[in-house]
Amino acid sequence: MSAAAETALLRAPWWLKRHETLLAIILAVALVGLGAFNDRFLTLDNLLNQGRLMTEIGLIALPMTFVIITGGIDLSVGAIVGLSAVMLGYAWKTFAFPLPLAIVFALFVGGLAGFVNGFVITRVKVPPLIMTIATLALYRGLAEGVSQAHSVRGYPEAFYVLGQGDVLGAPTQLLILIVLIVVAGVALDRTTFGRALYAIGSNETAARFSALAVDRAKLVVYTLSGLASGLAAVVLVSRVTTTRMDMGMGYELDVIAAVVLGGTSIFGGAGTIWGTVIGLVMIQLLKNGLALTGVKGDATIVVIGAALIVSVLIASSLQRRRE
Amino acid sequence: MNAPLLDVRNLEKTFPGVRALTGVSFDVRAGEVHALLGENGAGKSTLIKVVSGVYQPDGGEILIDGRASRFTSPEDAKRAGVATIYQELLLFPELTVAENIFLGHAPRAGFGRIDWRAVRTKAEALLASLEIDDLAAGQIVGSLSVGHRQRVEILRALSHDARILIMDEPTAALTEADVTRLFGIVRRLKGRGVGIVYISHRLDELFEIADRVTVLRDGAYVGSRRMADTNSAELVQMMVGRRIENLFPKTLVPIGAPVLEAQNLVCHPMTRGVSLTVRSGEIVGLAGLVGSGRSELAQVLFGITPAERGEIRLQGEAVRIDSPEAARSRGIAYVPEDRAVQGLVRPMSVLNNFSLAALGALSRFGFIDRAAERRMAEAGVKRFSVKTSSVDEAAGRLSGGNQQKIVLGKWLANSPKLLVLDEPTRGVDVGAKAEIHRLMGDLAADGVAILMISSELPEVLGMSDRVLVMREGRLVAEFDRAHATSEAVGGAMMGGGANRERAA
Amino acid sequence: MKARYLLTTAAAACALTAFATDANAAGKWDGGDDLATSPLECGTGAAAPGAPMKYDGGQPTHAPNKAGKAITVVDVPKLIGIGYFNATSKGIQDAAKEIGNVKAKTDGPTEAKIDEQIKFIDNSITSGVDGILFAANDPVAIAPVLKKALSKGIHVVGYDANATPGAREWFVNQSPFNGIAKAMVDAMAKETGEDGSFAIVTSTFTTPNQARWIAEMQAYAAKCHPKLQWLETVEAQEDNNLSFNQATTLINKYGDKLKGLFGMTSVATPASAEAVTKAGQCGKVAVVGLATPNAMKPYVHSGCVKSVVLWNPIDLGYAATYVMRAAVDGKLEPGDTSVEAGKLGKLNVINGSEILLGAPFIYDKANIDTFDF
Amino acid sequence: MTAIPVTGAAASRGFLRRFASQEALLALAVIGLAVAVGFVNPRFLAYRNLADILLGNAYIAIAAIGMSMVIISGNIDISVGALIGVLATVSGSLAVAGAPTAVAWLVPLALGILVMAAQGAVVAYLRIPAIVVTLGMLSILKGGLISVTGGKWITDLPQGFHLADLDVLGVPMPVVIMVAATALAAIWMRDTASGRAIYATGGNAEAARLCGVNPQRTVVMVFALHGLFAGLATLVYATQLRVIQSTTPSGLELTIITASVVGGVSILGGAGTVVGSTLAAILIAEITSALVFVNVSPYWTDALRGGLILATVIADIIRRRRRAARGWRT
Repeated sequence: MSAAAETALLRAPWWLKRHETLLAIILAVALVGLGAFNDRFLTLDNLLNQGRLMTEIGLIALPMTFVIITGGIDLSVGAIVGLSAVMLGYAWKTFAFPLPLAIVFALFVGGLAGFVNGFVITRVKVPPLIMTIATLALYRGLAEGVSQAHSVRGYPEAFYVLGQGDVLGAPTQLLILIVLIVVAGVALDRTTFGRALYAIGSNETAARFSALAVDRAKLVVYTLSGLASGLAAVVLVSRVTTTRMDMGMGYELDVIAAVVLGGTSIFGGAGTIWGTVIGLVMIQLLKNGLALTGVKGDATIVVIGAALIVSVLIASSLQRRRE
Repeated sequence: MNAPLLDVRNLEKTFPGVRALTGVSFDVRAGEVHALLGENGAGKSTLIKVVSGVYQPDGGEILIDGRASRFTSPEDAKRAGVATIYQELLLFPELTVAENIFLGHAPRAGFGRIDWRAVRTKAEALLASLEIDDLAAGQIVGSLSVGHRQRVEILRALSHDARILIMDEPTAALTEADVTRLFGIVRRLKGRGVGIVYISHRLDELFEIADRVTVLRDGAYVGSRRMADTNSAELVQMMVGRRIENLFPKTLVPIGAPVLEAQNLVCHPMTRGVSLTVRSGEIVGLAGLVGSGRSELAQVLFGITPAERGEIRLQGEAVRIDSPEAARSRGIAYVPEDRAVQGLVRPMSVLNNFSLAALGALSRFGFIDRAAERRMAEAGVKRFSVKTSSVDEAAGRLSGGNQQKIVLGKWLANSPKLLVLDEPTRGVDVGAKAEIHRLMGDLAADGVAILMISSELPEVLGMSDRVLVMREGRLVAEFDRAHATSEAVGGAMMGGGANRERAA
Repeated sequence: MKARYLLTTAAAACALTAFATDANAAGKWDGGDDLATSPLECGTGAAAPGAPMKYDGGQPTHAPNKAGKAITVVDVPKLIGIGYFNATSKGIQDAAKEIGNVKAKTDGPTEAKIDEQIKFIDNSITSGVDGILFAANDPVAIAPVLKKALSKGIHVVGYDANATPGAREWFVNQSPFNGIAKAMVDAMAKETGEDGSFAIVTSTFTTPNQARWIAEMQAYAAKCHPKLQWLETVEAQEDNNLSFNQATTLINKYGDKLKGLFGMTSVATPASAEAVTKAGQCGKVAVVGLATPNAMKPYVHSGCVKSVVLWNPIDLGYAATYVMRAAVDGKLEPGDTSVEAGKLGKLNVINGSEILLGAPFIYDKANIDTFDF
Repeated sequence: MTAIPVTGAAASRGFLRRFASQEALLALAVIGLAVAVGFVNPRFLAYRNLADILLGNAYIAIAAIGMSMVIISGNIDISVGALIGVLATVSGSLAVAGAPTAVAWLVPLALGILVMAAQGAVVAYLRIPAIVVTLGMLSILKGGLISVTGGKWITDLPQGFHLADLDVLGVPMPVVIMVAATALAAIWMRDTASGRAIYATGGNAEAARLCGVNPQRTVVMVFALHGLFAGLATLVYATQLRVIQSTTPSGLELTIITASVVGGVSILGGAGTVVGSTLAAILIAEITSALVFVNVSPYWTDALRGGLILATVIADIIRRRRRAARGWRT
């Protein structure tokens, strides 16, 4: 285990809370500031709409938090989104599956892709970064091969409820995300599974010697990562009404940015779902708020990049001052 | 008379909230081994870190050859001839022996290039000078045993022409044989006029190798003695401030039915057909050299490397132990050898470490009952008298002995039937050691079957009802308590005797 | 251990052979979409006007009446930071300045990603613009957000890359797909001879415009130049060096058999020309493609490239802005057959709700220096 | 003595041989693949094609040298693709603006060193994980480049600017730079104290510190060198074609990292060589080209390339694991 993870966790009770509080304060200040510039920013409509737009990244960020807490990483999530989306269209159109079955099939493919990652990582002991960098290329390639670069369109209207409709006045997928946030948060904080993830990320050998099912937990985590990517694919297809093999390209970096900004240690052993959610919301609303204030897209990217570095810098320097 | 090589006077060191050292003085002369003794947390580590330039002292002075010196970094100290060999050996596993020795000051050829031929020749010369013949300059360090790695560290210190060598618990991880070889090296260094600061918990060792001893307690200087003028009882009293009557409080308890019966266990490459029985209430000592397959056997029993062949019966029932989870559910507990790596999740709190192996019992439908978890940890802290400010403290911040109590404690929460202890008191101070031994006795009295691996022969002999000796992956000898003498057991470990001898 | 590597290599070879198909089959293009093709007549005959269609665009609901008033328009191209869309953006600004009461801004994703583009459009809707100009990364995926814009009373006009008609009011069509295809294939046949063989370097198989063009090219070639041999099509993203490498690979693979290369993007075409130049194949391998003039000047001047097909993207952006203004002012309504577009004069409505910019333009040695974009 | 551990036999080999074997296997794969593809399509083995594969991908191999150093030191960099885009733009803009060719070539090198050294300093002294710093920098460079240039292509580059068109004794410059950079870096990393410090820092930073190696300074140095190699890669990348795109080549960082890890650089730090990463870059380029030559359906090329990379990585890991000592301690 790395020394950095150790220091990170030695401070855990203090700095975890602190990082999130700090982030939440930065977020609140930014919101109020941007809101003052533009009266269309802090409206329920806009906020709910932003919730709709960030759902896919959010869905993947939840298990990515798990993965990173175990000290791993999954770079193949974007490619799994593409593969699952293609499989959804393929099953529906070519296999003529009924749509619900096609959705289940897409989720299954996503889960399977994640399972393959986890299986090779735990059995062959390929480092996660290497494994998922390789499957990033492989899964995207499979998506292209299976789809033959064809888009699938013309899904039944009812399907669009998921990606474009509202339930109880809020975007359908946002409600799904909120439910899953709560589930993931409770699972990480309150269950033996969550505890095992922290133990694995802090000291995998000790976790194994404490009779924790280390390999099984890792397998589950990567499978969940694939499954969530599959779900994100279904939501995305429903939102944009079409299937393309290049869907989800580059998602991995957006997801990791949200998780890391939320205070999860890239070395493993520390992090929370709540932090990830704040990180996610922060990036999304920063982008949106800046856009509404008239900042152009390229400049917004610069701001996001700087915000990522600066906020992690502030959090860790505060942490160091405590020492 | 010459000034001492190293003279430490009235050293003071304060960390925020803690006075780590107060008024500590000692000196080391050329060709002398000066021991530092004290319980964990007594300030030995801080002291050597100050002397070796890792920390700067807040008061007092350090004299090298009678001249006051200030080290602002370990390099400074090294330049002044002070080298330190830490407990956790600081080597580069991917690199060769020769390269590890000369890393940072390798001989150069033209254009700043490293002269690999010279590196190798000089490393071989160093090896030869200490008559180390079982180590080659080209070996990859990652593949070496602990004893060998330590020799590499010593060679590295010598390559700097160190005149003062600080050794922090050099024998903690060594087998008897390696200890003997280490002492040979230490005597050779003495002969060359090197001054050695030697830290160890093993009193018998100090009487063998040290010339003088300085005892610390709670960061303060207690006193110095010539080894020839003192005895263990006095030193222990100086260390703990009270008398400890018996280091091995072995109580005889009735021995019951077999708990573990293993038949012909095989796990390539280090477990080659082992059969053994451990009964309820019995403490079985497992002796052997490092590399004899003791820890590997323990890991087979605990399912980390499941047996490829053979049979395990627990309380008469044939079971398959193919994972640690299976072992735990069958009532087997394993306190591993390497506390920092295998035993403890150091950044996690005491609370979470205590519950780690018992999460299943503490949870319902996968949800942890936090109140019960806290109750359990607090009860554990009390029962094992773990010294910690709160159960929320990170376990890694506790002293070695307290860490070991947590590792032990987390397994006892499961009420195991078979307890496998691998070096249960390594790196643990005298007081905690006695507590752990007492605990073992209590557990045996409660009917737990205990298999104890130890490299410390007195511990094996003092605590065991029966002693098994392992060599090259097989059990080669068995002694009952009455016949287990250090000569007999030691001889069997080294391979002196015939095949499996039974002295009954 | 070495055996393992050999095994890997052997397995690789097996896999390669398993996936290998014969060259002609690999060359077959079955398109990135499933739309029907409509190849034009062979020869030099002008494009036959399609049968008049009923207006099939969408209309904004409760759009505030801003006729003659100042409006703000946002332009969301496929991506920003490439020469082509810099040119359309310039055209938009030119027109806005000329018209006077239009304030236009270009903002879009840095990579041609549909979900990023949707977010930009969504933000524009929220910030309350009067009109949205777009060039779609995906005609279907972009439709929901455009429909949302229409439903908020925002005028929506597309250019360069269309959306499903119901999701926008008008689309400014630089040139019909089949027109471009005809120009490209005719140019190729002229340079390589009727029995030449060619390969294609494109961005990705899923890029809608490129996929349509290739499909139309295939149909037109089959109809009018049946002896032209279609070797294969490779992907090269929008990446200069990758395009160069892919073109080089094709040249090396086919040797003398390769008579021509099509570049389907403004990146692929100059890179293919560079590959041909570097390989010393100028005059032996023809390069025909879509490109912007500045990048092609060296190759056109050196004679390595005879003809570059393109419309004027500045005019395209310019026309789109005029169409937007006309739509807001009520001067262009469903059923109209033409629209005034400043210096471009009167542009015709085709296919129900598309405004035709004109025929594709062929740059050559004589005129390329008159353009700077 | 009997106490010598079981792995003695395997471990007694020197590190030179050990590393050499890793590289030999990659070389074997490069040759084996060429021969296998040559059977299917002999044109693949034409000198011209093999040379073009090297020429067209030399910049990836050059950048992978620096990336390997960064990974060996226990870090990672995902901003390098964006940096190369920025440096290419700077270099091209200078050339077009009439700066002397030497300036147009040297400024990107200096700027590369500067940007990377700054990132290295943040990683080393402020102790922010490299993946966070470089992820942020990726955004900054990417967005910043478009903000400043608007993505306007740089054309009309002066003829003298095209470094990649030069040759040394008939060997094209990109190959010269690739080979020279690899050889120099390999010798430096193997045979100098500062080079060995990279392995020490990545292998065990704490131990390195106590050996008189300054791990922080080493990390900054490694990043600075990585910047230098990124600059060199830029020179090849930017001067090969007549046009500079002024955008950040998307996904280039992943290609470079892939070359490094396929080359046997341990992602956990402390092991690997740059000869391996250069061979791996060549192998990957060769696979890409081979897939076209054997008429793989273009839809399936990416999947196959991914599969082959995965197979290589898994085979290498299994091979290493067999070699490594058994047991829990390493």
